[in-house]
Amino acid sequence: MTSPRERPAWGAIVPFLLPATVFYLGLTAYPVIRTVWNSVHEVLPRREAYVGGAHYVELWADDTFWRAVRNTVTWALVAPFLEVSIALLLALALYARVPAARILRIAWFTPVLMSYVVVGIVWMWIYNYDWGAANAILRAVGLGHWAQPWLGTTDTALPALIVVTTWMWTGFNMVVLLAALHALPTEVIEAAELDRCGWGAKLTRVMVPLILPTILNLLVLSFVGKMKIFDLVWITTKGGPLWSTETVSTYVYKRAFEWSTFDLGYPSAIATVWFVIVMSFVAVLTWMVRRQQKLEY
Amino acid sequence: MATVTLDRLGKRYAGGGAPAVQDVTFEVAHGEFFVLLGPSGCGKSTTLRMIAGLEAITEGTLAIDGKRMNEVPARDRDIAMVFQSYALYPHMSVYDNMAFGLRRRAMPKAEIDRRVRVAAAILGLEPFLGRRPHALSGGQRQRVAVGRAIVRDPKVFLFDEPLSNLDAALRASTRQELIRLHRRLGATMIYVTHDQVEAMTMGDRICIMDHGRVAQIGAPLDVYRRPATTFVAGFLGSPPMNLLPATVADGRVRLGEATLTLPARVPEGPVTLGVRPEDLVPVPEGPLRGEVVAVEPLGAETILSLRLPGVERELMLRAGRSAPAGLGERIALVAPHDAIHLFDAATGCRLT
Amino acid sequence: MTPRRAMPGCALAAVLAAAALAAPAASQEITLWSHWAAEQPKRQFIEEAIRRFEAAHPGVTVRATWYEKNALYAALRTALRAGQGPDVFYAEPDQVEYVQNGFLLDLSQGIDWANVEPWAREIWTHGGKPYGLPLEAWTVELYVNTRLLSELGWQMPANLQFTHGQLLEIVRKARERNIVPISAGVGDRPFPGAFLTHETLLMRLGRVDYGRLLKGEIRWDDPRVVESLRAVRALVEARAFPPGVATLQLGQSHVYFHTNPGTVFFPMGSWYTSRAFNPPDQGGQPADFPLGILRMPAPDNAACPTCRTIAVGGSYVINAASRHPDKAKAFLNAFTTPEMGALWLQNVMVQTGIKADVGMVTGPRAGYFRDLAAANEGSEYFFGIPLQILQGRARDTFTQVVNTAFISGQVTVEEVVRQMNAAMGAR
Amino acid sequence: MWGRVLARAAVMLVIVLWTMFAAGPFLWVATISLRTTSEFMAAPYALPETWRFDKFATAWTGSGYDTYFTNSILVVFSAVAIVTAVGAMAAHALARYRFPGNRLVYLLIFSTIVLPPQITVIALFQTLAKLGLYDTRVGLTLVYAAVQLPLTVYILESFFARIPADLFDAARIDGYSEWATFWKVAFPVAMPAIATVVILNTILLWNEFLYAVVLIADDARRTLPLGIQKFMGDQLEDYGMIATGLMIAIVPVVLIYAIFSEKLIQGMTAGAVK
Repeated sequence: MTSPRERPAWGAIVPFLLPATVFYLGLTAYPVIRTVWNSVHEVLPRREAYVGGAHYVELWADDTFWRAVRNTVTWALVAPFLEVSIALLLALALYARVPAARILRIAWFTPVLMSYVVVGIVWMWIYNYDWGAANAILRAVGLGHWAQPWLGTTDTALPALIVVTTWMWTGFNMVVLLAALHALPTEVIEAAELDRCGWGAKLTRVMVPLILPTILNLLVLSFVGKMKIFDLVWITTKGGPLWSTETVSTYVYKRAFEWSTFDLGYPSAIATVWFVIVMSFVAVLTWMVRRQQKLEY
Repeated sequence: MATVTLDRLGKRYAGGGAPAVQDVTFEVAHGEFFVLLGPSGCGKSTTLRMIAGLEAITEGTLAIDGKRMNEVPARDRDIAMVFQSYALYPHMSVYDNMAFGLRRRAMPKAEIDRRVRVAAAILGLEPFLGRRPHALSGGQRQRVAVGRAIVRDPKVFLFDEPLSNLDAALRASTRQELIRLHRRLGATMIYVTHDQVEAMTMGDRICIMDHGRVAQIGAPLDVYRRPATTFVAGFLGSPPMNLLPATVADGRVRLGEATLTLPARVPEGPVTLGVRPEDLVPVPEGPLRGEVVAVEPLGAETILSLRLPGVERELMLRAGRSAPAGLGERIALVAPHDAIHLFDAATGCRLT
Repeated sequence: MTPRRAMPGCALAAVLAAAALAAPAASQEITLWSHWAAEQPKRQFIEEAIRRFEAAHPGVTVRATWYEKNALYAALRTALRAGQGPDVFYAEPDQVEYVQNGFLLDLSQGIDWANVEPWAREIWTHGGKPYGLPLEAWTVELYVNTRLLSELGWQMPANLQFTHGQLLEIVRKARERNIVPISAGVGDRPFPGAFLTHETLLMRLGRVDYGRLLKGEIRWDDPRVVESLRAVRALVEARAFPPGVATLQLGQSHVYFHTNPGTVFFPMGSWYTSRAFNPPDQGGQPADFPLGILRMPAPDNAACPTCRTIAVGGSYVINAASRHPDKAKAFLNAFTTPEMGALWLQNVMVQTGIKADVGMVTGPRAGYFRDLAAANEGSEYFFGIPLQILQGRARDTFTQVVNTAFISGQVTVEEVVRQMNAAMGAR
Repeated sequence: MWGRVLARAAVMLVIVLWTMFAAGPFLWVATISLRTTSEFMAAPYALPETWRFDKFATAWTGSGYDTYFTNSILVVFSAVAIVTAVGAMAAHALARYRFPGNRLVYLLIFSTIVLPPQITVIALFQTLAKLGLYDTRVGLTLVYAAVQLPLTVYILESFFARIPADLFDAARIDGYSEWATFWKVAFPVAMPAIATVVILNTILLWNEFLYAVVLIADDARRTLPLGIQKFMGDQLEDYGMIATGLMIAIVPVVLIYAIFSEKLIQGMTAGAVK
């Protein structure tokens, strides 16, 4: 029983909110503004000069940047569907009352807890041409001619990394979907059974539509995560070969801290453009999810 | 122990709209058990919370022992409150729940311990002092909530529907316990409920509220016998008083095709006629004649519903163990003179 | 309000206190950040130099931290940018941006330059002032497993140089025998994949025109350039390099050459030794490894078949923000004696910018050093690898295209030409 | 009938394959971590013949993992303590009090969850450098606290909002100030949610790399992910030792997970399930 809340008791609210506000303004809001400010300046260690939109003009013609955008967006579009669809399959498998489901659920969730640094090194080994597990398995089943330096060719490097994120995140998505399945009202499924629905029909007509909001949320979550990706690429390929795995994050980092230019203005312009792109994607996706949910209920 | 005085107390929320409470005026005497009764949303809880200091008072004055309390924070009003949800701290033992309010007051440890043990003894909570609230039954939790109030030895106890989360049997016995507790402590208590049985059995006086206003204040039986408005009349009693549209003309009351003599002089025109179901007596030649449309045998009594010709609403009749007439039969009734209440048809106010 | 307010504050204070406790005592300590975490001989040499310096300068200590190169560079770029960093640190002459941004201390005074090779000093000179002490110098060599070579029916040529045509034949022969012909690894380095290409370009164009190519004065569609690239491309198409070359790392490529699985050739800087002469269980070559040293193969119509690249590698510089510049200079100056130069050669088996007498190298590895001298005899040197000359986008493109994609067979000659022309123009 | 058996077999096959895929890499690394590099190179997929647990001691002292581990503990635990206190206070204020701008503040903080880190990392670097907090554990700690603040507020706010208001009213009548009520009632009552965010933040920060690589330079102040990365270049041929290092980073996470798996899953999935 909640009572209508009191008129603002500022004496209590301010001390509670102040520390968070200081953190937020100082270490989140201010850096965002500062980055935008940077983006119209040349920011060298001993010199800062206003350059207007010059960085943005340069950015427009920067092939590597657009390559990075293409890679990142590809990743962010492909990975969510892989993760969520495999996760759905696995969740349904566990939902069908297999033995040891609890242990499997915990085991499958583990990869997501690992640092991308650890994951990156492990998968570099797995993809090693000479003794990596990927090629070892191919050779063992007589497909040795398919063996590849998976992270070393422009055709396979990005897909290989997408496999890594799928490996990492599918278990997470599975756990969420399983929870959503278990939260379904049993009457609905029983009703479907009474209606003599087959397993397939039950799935596509009843269960999936009911957990659709969760599925959409997971897709958005995964999408946003991939738009940020940095560590994995930095550890494994540094964006190579031939920029085929360059992401916006790695390019910003390269331009800010690895290229010998020392200018922080240009990478800030990249970051600013990317910030706008990501936020508009998120806004559109959120709007779509909301609309979808309105249709559902 | 103290008196609590409300003078034209009101509450208006910042958002605008109708005031949640207005013009509430009463005085609770020393040691009195005062009940605020009404349906949900009538403003009784808001009134109580204003007394407690949990809601700011926007109009009027609140005084305890004659001292203005409007601006005094809750902790300094020396009141204790028992919440509907009990509001027990889930992370503390029963003992700590009771001691929590005392610790704040820099009371010596020994005194805290004494008070907690006394309260626990009164309420039979000694075996549970070390338990957490989630390990208690509903009734035990309720007693802890009361105990938390008792240890404080406050001037005024406030109860906000403390029994509504209990099942029916437990509610009856706890009611008795609270009455005994009130006698034992002799404290001033203000008790909010929407349950008329609680109000009738526990209150020295009850205050019935409707739409943020006081409808009637009085001793339970007085209020029952002479409801001041149709609202009070309809709220108290189960089944409630029959309230039927009638007309006064020529010194008589016309109810559909029936005509009754006036119990008192009232102006002519449309009125609402009220008569309690238990006051209707079946007699062969009674003036109220109708057809039985429903029979509800309850064992100790039987409730009949009648349709009177020319009257839209059905009339309820409370009869003895056996029904005086069967379904579809016709029956004639009479009501004693002093059992007929007349209310203004427009305002609902008592005319007689 | 109540003292409870202090809770989050307390946590913060605890952090601050912990950090304060861990802060190093500053006074007379010189901090040194260096590459070569995994290169025992160089580390041992520097540690020896520190011991001697500390003995000669009581009260001054040098705290050295050893990094892997990429980690070092990443740490330095941010630390210097933030106005911090160690007193002395490892740098290579390609890092002109350090000079341009004023991060390095001018070393005109306080260093005994008479004991430094003039060309090595020249490489570190900007605006007439030297900024780095060139410890390491190196040449591009073609290391060879002589046993494998003779198994393939070839002998070491008398002038220690195959032609491209001969190399191609050996590559094909090796492939027939299921031997990987040439080891290389570019997974973590921006330069080793380009050795063969840029040495070919240098020999085909001659020193002057090669220099103009790297300055953007000669276009990459010049017929001589295209011809050189085709020569390398022919090797790539004959599967001269390991299939995993793009992901093989520098350290791994050493092992790939001498131990696992073993290749015929290994184009590498003459600092090959700093890894290969480690004990075998730390990635070094087997004790009885039949190592030979060749010049890079000569292309047809070479303008200068005796041309080769020499580069200054690991050098030490002083942070302009150092709080002990004089102590730091004294530390660097301790390297500039013929004894230290000889000690370097003796330990590391790589050339140095410090003047030293090659004849002073003795001991079990002396033979190696004679082979190196023989391969270098009569060479005309070009100073610096392309990475030390190119900047910005041109450098990034060179790394991605020539160093990695070209030798792993992922781009054609035409694509290299197009990308390099675009990148050089974009500069 | 046969159809049912077949379907069952297909489900089991999917489960077995995915389990191998999900767990295989870890098991492989675990075996490598107990073998020497030459043993590994001879047979990459063999089990250890001798279990070389001494490699852990070697990595711990010889490769600086003791330093990295200590740094990680120091930075992560301090940041988690700060973000828990600061985040809980803010979440409590947002959940409990109605005031103009309440939802705006909440929305601002919440939307930061999706903020790409690139947009802040450069300016954070500049800011910390100016404040003298660059390359310090304090600086990284504060940044970590700020980075995890939105998620913390988000999870805690929804929990605090479910604490019955009666509890606070009771504490008020019991005579406690808003501040004391928060620490003595709201905070302890929210312990389940607090525990969830503490575990979640610990794991996320334990694995954090981007901010660390930009804001920390000195080897003596590196956290574990940086420490591991440091060794993967030139020493990558020493697979045996690197695997040991990887296990040192993995084991604490797996331990926390083994103990608190339900809580952790609950925390990780809190944002996804509505």
